Amino acid sequence: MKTSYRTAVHDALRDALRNDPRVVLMGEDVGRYGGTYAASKGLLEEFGPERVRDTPLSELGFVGVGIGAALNGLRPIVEVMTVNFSLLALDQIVNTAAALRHMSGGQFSVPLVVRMATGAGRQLAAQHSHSLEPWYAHIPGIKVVAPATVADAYGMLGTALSEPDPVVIFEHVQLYNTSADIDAPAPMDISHAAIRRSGSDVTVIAYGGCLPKARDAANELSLAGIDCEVVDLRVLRPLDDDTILESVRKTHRAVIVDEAWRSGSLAAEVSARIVEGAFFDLDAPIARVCSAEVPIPYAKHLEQAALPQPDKIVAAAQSLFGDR
Amino acid sequence: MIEFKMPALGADMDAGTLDEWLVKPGDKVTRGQVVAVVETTKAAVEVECWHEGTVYELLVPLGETVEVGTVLATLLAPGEKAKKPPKVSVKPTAAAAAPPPATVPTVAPAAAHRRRWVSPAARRLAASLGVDVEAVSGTGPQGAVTISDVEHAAASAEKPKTKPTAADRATQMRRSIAAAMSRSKREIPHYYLADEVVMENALTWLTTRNAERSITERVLPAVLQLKAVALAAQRFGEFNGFWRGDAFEPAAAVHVGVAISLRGGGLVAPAIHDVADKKLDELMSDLTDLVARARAFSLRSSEMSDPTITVTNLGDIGVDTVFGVIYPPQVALVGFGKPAQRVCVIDGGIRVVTTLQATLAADHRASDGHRGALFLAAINELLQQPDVLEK
Amino acid sequence: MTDAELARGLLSDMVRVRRMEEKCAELYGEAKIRGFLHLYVGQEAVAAGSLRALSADDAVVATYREHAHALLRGIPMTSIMAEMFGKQEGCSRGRGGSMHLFDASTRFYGGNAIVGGGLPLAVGLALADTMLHRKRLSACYFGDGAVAEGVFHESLNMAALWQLPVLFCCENNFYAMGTALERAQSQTDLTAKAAAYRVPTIAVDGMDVVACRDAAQQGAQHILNSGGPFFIEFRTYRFRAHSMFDPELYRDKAEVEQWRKRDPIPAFIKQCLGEGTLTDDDIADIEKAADAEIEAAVAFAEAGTWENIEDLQRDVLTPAEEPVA
Amino acid sequence: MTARIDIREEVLSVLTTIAPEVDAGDVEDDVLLRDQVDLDSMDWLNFLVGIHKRLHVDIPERDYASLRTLADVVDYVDKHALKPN
Repeated sequence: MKTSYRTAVHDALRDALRNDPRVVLMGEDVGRYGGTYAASKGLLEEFGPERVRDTPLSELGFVGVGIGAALNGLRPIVEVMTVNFSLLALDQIVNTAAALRHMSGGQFSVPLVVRMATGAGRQLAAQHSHSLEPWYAHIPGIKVVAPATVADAYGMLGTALSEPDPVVIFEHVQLYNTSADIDAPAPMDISHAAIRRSGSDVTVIAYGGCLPKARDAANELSLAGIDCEVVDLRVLRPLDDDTILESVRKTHRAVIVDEAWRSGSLAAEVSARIVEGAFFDLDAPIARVCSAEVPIPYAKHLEQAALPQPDKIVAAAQSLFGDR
Repeated sequence: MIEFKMPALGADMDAGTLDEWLVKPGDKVTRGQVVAVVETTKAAVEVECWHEGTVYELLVPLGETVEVGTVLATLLAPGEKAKKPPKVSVKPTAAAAAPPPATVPTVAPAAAHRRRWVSPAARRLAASLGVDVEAVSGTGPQGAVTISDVEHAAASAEKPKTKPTAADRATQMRRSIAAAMSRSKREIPHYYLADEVVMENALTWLTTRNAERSITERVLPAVLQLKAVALAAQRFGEFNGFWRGDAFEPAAAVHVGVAISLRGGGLVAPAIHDVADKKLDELMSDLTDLVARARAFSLRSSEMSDPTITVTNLGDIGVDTVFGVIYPPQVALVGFGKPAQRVCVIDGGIRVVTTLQATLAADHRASDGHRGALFLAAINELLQQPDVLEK
Repeated sequence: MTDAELARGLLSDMVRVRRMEEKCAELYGEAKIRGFLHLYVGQEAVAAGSLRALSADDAVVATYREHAHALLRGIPMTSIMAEMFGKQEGCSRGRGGSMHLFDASTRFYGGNAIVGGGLPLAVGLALADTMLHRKRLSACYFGDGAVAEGVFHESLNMAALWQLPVLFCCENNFYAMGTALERAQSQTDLTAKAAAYRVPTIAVDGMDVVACRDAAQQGAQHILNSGGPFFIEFRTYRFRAHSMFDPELYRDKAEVEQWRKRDPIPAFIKQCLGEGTLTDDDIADIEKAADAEIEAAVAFAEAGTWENIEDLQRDVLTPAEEPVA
Repeated sequence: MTARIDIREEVLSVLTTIAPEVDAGDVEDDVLLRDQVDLDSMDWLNFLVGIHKRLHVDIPERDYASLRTLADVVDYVDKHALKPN
């Protein structure tokens, strides 16, 4: 049976709340409203307003509250609705959650999970469409994950909750309506990248909302005789260098797809690591497909033009083959 | 045993392809004899041998592209006896790895001093297969050599070679020029000087001289310029020679490279030898011959490899002043602009005379502006005395 | 201004907004308008009444529920509609959409889609006016949800501390998206929060357009006299969902029905007919004019053009040759 | 007239050996030749030497300056070559 990404997130939250009484879910409209993306529908009824807690629009405050609660025996899942609003809470995430263990000399770990939606594609314009997860991936002291599949949407949350340190989960808005057959939902690791498609000619590295686009591009490239290996980063911090480098050593070519802007992006980091770790295996320059360096515009055709698309990935991959 | 090696026919040449052997084992070779034709990015060049002897063994088969310095043939010095019978056809590269370095059909020789674009993985593979990447043509992004190019090269090592097409040559030449000029601008701290030269004396003298002659014996003003530069370069040795390693090596003779633009684009600057010692008529005939052969892509190795200083004359095209880019490893380039009537103050009076701008682009590592100014002044001075140039 | 003129103006403003918003809902269904669409239906009396108290060169900062404010400050409905269609004839060139209407010529500093984001902006506008000795005010519209943001408190504090001419217009529709006021606020009397920063306040029935006008006039007058800020809590209600994506699980239908009985437009019509300030013909004329305006606006938007994709990266930074205010 | 046409063809033939990229059909009679065709002083000299050899015309130094267009050269050849020596 098909399960949607949205349902997988929902079931993961429900099972987390069922399995561990210390788990609480808090955030804007997670309760009565059922979650902005309907991921927590029905949870208020099952677990009550103590454990499924609607917060005021006070992002800095309630993320900080989550940190305090995590320090003191709870296992909070804080939902910040979207990455754009998370900027209001950035101080608590960066200056407190990420730094606390280190600056306390290892005394205080923060077992906190922060979830948020990210990404563009729904014509929400320049204040609701950005992909700022590379900023989070810059910060030591947190783990950053980006489930791109239904199985990961379910399985990464539970694992994140079992971590002793803060984990930030990015769910791309365009993924909620995707669905897939999964057998029994199961915990998924949050330390490795995954090979989503095996191939020999070029490694296409993507994560989150770009993974389906990378897969589409790979299918199209296969018709042109280019056999793509698709790597899903899954974990944006710490990066799984081994999987990335092993794939590039095999294919000798890499295209990195990242919905964030190219300058200072995760794509830049991955690219640098490939050059550091597999330079002598490269048979072509590294190519990147990222968003145009512009705040995401409202008009649909402009928004689509600003974002990575399968045809751009195809073109980038083909450019690595010269005139063969 | 004398080793005859692939000569470096210019700063931008890394390798050459053997087009033709003009000798065979057992032939006697005299000093300066043309013994082979080598295809470079710029031209098919006749290569002279500067040793006297008897050809013992030809080591590089036709069509093979080899690096500069590779032994092409061995010669027995006069009186020398062979110690063992010659092998049939051995492959001689410096590295001499077990599998012979392969070459590829339709390969134009490697471009230039700009490092070729070879993917890191292709470079490593080539090393392990013993393939000379410099001889592999690239089909990857931006023409880079890729793994598959190296594999093809290794697989088709035995296939015969075909000559580069004109389009290949143009592309290769562009790359050569790009490489040499980039290297120049990257490495050479140029300084530039200019001086106005009154050409009245020289041109009047030349017109009179030409009036007495048939058109076939006529001499162009460019020849006076070449001679003046050569004579001045003899006196100012720091502009005549090469910067190699970290030091200037003065040249004994003055071989003036003449910048010759090719129809359809491209440029070569082959040398006229011993310019300072030649009379004007001889220089004129050398120049005519050189231009014709340059445009026919038929130059000799020594012409390509040993200019000690270069002269460029863009005055013909109508520009007033040319500031050149030095051709490494040379250290100076003299430019001449268009002769035109200009108002000058001469001996306290105002006169309309024909003048041109002479310029010097020089390597500041080898010389300084003060000496450069004196050098340029000497050229100017010589151009005022055409009869001195005649000698 | 006679009572009849004022009544006609207020009613016309509310009707224009109501009809435009209803048209937007329709167009959203046809996928002509996309993204988030937050409608103002039910709250018309607040914008219609309060904006009438402002002078032409006062500034307005609004939220993502700002179509009414944009229209009533004088942005033509044509360019608002074109913006929502994403056409380059739109007031933000199609770059902003429904949530980001901007217009420099009317000093409309836009729809801001980050809750509370407009508050400090308005304080800054007022700071500049004070320092540059201009006699004008900056009106800042925001919802009850914004009151929970830290920046609300920071902004009120600075406006009061530095005595800046800001008219804080809190449109309390009792829901921060889906969270009811009493579940988000320990103190539900929002004027008390402003009072804590020593900002003079008034609370007013946001369903009564005349009361809204009077309150805003009082606030504007206070600012003019004192130079310092003023805070108005408009108690109002939105009849439609928070946005087009909202299943409205958080409030009772009965509650919505109760408020609908207080719809500001029929209420004001009834009042005017009763007082004899307007006739049935006047009302019919107003509705007819609004319909014609909307028809023209939709036609304009339909006829608008899509910006060239080659221009995607324009307006990221200011070109060197462009003067900056 | 026939002679003139022949001369013109010969002159163009000399020109295209110097400048092979030139299409003889495109050369205009009354436009400065060195503006139409990329010829430096060496090319120009070779061109006139070619005329001299092919058409048996001597071109003394003093006449150099008067030869500027194709028509000039054709006229010059026409006048001087046909004269018995």
